Amino acid sequence: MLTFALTFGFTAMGLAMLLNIVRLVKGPDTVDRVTALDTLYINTIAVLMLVGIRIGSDIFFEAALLIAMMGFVGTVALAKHIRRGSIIE
Amino acid sequence: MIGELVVSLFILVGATFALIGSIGLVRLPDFYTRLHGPTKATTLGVGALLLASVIYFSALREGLSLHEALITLFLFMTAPVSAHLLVRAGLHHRVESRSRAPAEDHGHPDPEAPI
Amino acid sequence: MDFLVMEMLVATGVGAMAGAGVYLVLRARTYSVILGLALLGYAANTFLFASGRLSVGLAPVISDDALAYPDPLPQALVLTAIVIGFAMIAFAVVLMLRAHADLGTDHVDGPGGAGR
Amino acid sequence: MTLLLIVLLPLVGALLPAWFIRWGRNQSALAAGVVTGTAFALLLSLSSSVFAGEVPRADWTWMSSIGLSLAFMADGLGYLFAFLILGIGLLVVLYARYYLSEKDPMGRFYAYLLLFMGAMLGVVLADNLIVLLVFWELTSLTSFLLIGYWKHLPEGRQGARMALVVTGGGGLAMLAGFILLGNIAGTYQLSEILQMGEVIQAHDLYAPMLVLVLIGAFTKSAQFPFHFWLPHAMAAPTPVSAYLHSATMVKAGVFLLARLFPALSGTELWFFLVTGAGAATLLFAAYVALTKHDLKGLLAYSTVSHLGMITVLFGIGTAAAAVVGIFHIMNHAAFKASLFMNAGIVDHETGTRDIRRLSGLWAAMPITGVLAIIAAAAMAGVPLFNGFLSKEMFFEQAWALEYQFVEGVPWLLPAIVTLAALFSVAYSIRLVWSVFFGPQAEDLPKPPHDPPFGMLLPVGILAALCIVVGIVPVLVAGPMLAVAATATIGIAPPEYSLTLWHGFNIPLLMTALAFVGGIVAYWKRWAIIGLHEGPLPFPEAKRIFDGTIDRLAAFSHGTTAALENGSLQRYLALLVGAAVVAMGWPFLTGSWSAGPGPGTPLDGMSLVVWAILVGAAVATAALHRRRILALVVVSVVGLMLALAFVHLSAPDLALTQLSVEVVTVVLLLLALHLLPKEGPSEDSIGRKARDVGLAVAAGCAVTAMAWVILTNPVDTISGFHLAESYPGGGGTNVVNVILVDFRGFDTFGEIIVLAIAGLGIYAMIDALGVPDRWKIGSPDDEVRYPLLLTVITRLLLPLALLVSMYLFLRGHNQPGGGFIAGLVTAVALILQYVASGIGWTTDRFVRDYHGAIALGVLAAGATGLGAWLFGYPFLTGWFDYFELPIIGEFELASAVLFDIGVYLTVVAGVLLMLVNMGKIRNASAAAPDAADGEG
Amino acid sequence: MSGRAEASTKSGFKLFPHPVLTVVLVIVWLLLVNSIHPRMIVLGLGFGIAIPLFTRRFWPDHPRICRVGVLVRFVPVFIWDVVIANLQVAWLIVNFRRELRPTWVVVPLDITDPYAITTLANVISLTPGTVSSELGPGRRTLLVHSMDVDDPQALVDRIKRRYEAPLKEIFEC
Repeated sequence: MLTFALTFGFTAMGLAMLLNIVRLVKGPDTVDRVTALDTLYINTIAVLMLVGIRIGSDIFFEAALLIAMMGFVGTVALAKHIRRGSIIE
Repeated sequence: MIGELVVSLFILVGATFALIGSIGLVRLPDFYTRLHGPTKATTLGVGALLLASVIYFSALREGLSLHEALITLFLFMTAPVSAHLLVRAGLHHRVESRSRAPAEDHGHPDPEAPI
Repeated sequence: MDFLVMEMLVATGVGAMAGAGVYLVLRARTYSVILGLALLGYAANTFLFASGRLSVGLAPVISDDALAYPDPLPQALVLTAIVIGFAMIAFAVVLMLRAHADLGTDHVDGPGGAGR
Repeated sequence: MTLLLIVLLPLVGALLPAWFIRWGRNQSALAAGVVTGTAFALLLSLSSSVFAGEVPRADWTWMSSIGLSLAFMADGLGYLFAFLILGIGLLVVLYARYYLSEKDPMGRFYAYLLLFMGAMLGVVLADNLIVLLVFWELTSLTSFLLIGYWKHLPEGRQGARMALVVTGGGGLAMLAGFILLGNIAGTYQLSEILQMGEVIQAHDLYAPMLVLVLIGAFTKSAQFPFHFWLPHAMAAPTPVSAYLHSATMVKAGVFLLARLFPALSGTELWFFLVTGAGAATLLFAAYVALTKHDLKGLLAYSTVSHLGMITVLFGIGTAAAAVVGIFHIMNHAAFKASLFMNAGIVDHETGTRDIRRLSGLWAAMPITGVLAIIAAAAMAGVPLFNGFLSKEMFFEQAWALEYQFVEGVPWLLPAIVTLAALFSVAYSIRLVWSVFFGPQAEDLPKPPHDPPFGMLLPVGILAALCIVVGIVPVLVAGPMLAVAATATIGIAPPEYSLTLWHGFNIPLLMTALAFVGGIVAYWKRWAIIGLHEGPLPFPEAKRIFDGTIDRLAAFSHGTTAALENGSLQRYLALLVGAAVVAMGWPFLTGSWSAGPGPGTPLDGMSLVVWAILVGAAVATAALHRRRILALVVVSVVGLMLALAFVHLSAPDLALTQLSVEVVTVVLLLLALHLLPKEGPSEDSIGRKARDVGLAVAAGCAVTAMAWVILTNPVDTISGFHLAESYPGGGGTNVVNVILVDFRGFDTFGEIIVLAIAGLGIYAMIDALGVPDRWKIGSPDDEVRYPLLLTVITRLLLPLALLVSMYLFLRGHNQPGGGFIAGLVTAVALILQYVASGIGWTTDRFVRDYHGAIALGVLAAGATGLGAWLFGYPFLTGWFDYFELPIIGEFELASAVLFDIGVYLTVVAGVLLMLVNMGKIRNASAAAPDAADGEG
Repeated sequence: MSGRAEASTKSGFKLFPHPVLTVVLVIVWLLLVNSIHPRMIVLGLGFGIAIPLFTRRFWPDHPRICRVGVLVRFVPVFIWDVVIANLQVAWLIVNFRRELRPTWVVVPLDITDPYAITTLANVISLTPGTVSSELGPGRRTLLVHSMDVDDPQALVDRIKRRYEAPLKEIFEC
């Protein structure tokens, strides 16, 4: 059961990440791409969780937490740059 | 056994939602609607997966393990803000929108930002 | 020998990053060069990391129930390398800005560099 | 020890005359004399042992790995040469005191002279090929200084240049030869090499080695075709000519022939090369000498010719011939040096050296005349003078020849020799007769008269030697010749008789012919001279030389210009190309190949990640001109890399990679704001194709390399770290323990690098003119500081700090640590700057990042020093466990303190970089929102 | 927001600059270390006190939560809405035939407290097909983009009734 769920999860997440990349490549606007990147970050967290469950260790927790933080910061910085040019003002 | 079932269930749900969110990101017509994908489906999707992890480690492994909840909290705090900023950027960039304009104008969408 | 293994992915991945890095480093504009530096840095780090060989699903953390450990030494080296690489890139970025401000162009060969 | 002193004394003592000159010329000369004299005395102190057949040695092993040792030995040959160098050196010092005029900087002259002396001594006393070579080149350099001593004379400078180029170039060839020789013999120690003559001559590389070494010797000894530099070196002050170009330096070449005689001589090749060159030089130079009108020019060519004679003797290769060679070296040194000084006197007193103007000086300067006649007679080989003896023996050897140049004409060499002797008689007569006899010259620049005694004394001594050796050779020259010859040929020399009268024999006949012909030649000289000044002139060596030099210079200019057009792009391309070739070669040659490999199995997720990573990397290259987009794609690469690290069980790396990734993105965004958002499309198709080619090649090479490494078995030293981490480092996260404990020193160095980078950036930006105080944007400026962002970031800050604390504290035992914690903190604070602006944040936060950096580095350093206090090496880790109420057992490790240092430095460094870059914009944007239109 | 929700229940002692924050931090810490060993509690308290002191100046006006009860009632409603919202959006995405009617609506704001506004904006973004897009001048209006609306006014009313009202009670008194 669990194994099946995991397989499904991995497939789905892999697909999701590829879709993000599609949007990231297609654009058409930079904001679209940034959105795609943001989503990619979030999906990565999901993947980490799945991996953690599969190998039965929560050693990836910090990584996931950091991805959440860093993804946010990155998105904020990019958005601010698009909106304002300078991000620290 | 029950635990495993629940975990699997959450995994399925979470993965599905995350996937749907990403599908939306690709499929939806314009930027502003696309934005809904990540901000919702993904957050819940990931939320469900995190919950799965919590249950897994708490039930099937030794001891209570809640710290994935932190990530959820984190996402719930940040995802809307990211979306917010992105929309602002989009508006500022005059990214074409298929959406109906607001009923009465309150200075939206943001004209040349008055600074 | 079987080529569909993790090793091949890592090798090709490093190769791809290195190749892209080289191409970018050879561009005429400082910004591209710095992107290239970043990619080359990734490639180098991964390469160095790979010198400890690959191991999946382990952690270099001593514990009683761990069966095996990955090679920690390359990891330590790469960790340092990443930070140093960042310092280097930061410096290069500021250098680029300074050059742009002083020379009025971001061409690697300075004013008139575009000619060559 | 004495040996080393002998060599070092002149080299070090060279300072004295240059220093003493402030008290006067005499003092300077005296200093030089004392130095030389002391060295001479030291040498003489060795003579008893040398004549007893011993070989004093001095040996300091220097780089035994390459067989390099500072070794000296004074065997007979070395002793003889050292004797000549110091003895004649002493005379030259005295002579030069009177020769040099008031205007000449005498201190410098003596300094150069002593330097040269030391170098020369090094050459003749060296017991190691390399040492010999070093001093050899040193003689070339010092002689350059001496020849160019009169800076105001252009020909002086040119002559010096020519001499340096020719002899120096020869020296290089010789270096190659010596290295070959060293490899053949398996040692650079001369005394050992001399023992293994047949081994060397049997070796395949004998021929090339011999040629190279001979080039060195011939250039130095001005043998044909390298003879041309010597006449041009005559622009030097006469003492120099007397010293370098008759007695010592030009003898270095023949010395080398003598030195390596046992090892190299005796083969047919040796005979043809050496004797051939010698014979050609001998005849040609003697002939030219006759046609020279310049006293010193004449002497120069005669020197060349006599060197040719010595070369011939060594070339013949028999022990007996070698003995004669040595003997003539001594004799030639004596009479040629005195002749040069003599010419110097004439020049000095009359103001000219042109034989056509000089005439009938006898009346004015009889003493000089007498000395000149003696020396010239010796040169011509008149009986009762030393020259006669060596020349007779020379004829003897030339007649009794084992090889022949042309089959069936055994008389060829004797003929050449006789002809050369004929001309040497002729120019000797011209040297004396045309100058001192005949009608009084009227139009001399100065009224001639005999020089001061100090100038005559050296000439006199040498002339006296000529006579004494000529009459009673056995008494005077016998012993020294014996030891020298023994040393040269390695065995006891064969029977030879230093007597005046050998009875009527072929050599005597040859001598007679030479004299008769010589007188005739002198009588008919104007016919010969006219021939060469008219219809067929001698090839002008200088013009050819200069032409060659110019063509060389032009060529090198051309190549440089072709390679270096000042484009960094091109240089980089060349570098990359070279690197690729270097990387690819081992694969092509097959010296690197893939191993069996553990073959870690694949899973779908890895494939996806890999695909995204590769795609993103390539996309970055493709999209680099759309800069923001490229940045987004790069961060995708970084993210995927972090995932890969996680999957490949390197959590710490993943954490670091993630944080650094974001910080880099912020950094580049800051920079991007000040740069064009789009790169111009300027690359030609060709350039693109070239770079794509390079990139692909590099990528493939790297891939192959990684594949080889990954599939070959590993031999790691990490077993130690894994085993020692907990018991030795008190931590279970081995990576962190390695960073802060085992390899703490590296980490210490690294945070210093980070700190320096931060400060460097600060300095560079500071010069861009950043106002230290900038306007505080109002908190409710919705456009700049969107409310949501501001509020959320304020909520996040404490949480982020808490997380970083968490990562920091557990770092020692779980993934985390000072670096990562520092980066997280830095990011959290940067977020404040982004959300609320520099002004607002700086008002609420430490401003002094420099201080923080310093504090961090100090903390880390202090940990290390702490280890010192307890008597451990720098940065030795310490830890222990404590028991506290409630809290229970907890650990205290010095590593934690160290980590705090790392933490502080990272935080402050990153902030320093980013915040200051943020300031640029505020400084540069005069209009508050130049940015608003773009973006 | 859930963190602050739990926090508010224990808001007591006033000797800390931000007692709520302190509690939140202790809880978060315990979550992080994933244990309730006394050592960790002590450590967490240490940080809970130290960090607010350090970040004190970043909080010019700290949020005041007066009506805890309302908050307690609000949270489940919110979570329920999130789930519903996700289902709806998911359906909208996967249902290819349906034609979307994306709309911009302007929500006039009665609340002024920045924390309240922020919370509202976040809540809106996390719930049915809406993303809070832009604060109007003077923070009197909030521009919201909705994925699929037939009656904009109804949406506005729903937002004001269902979210703004309780938040006003919670934050402003």
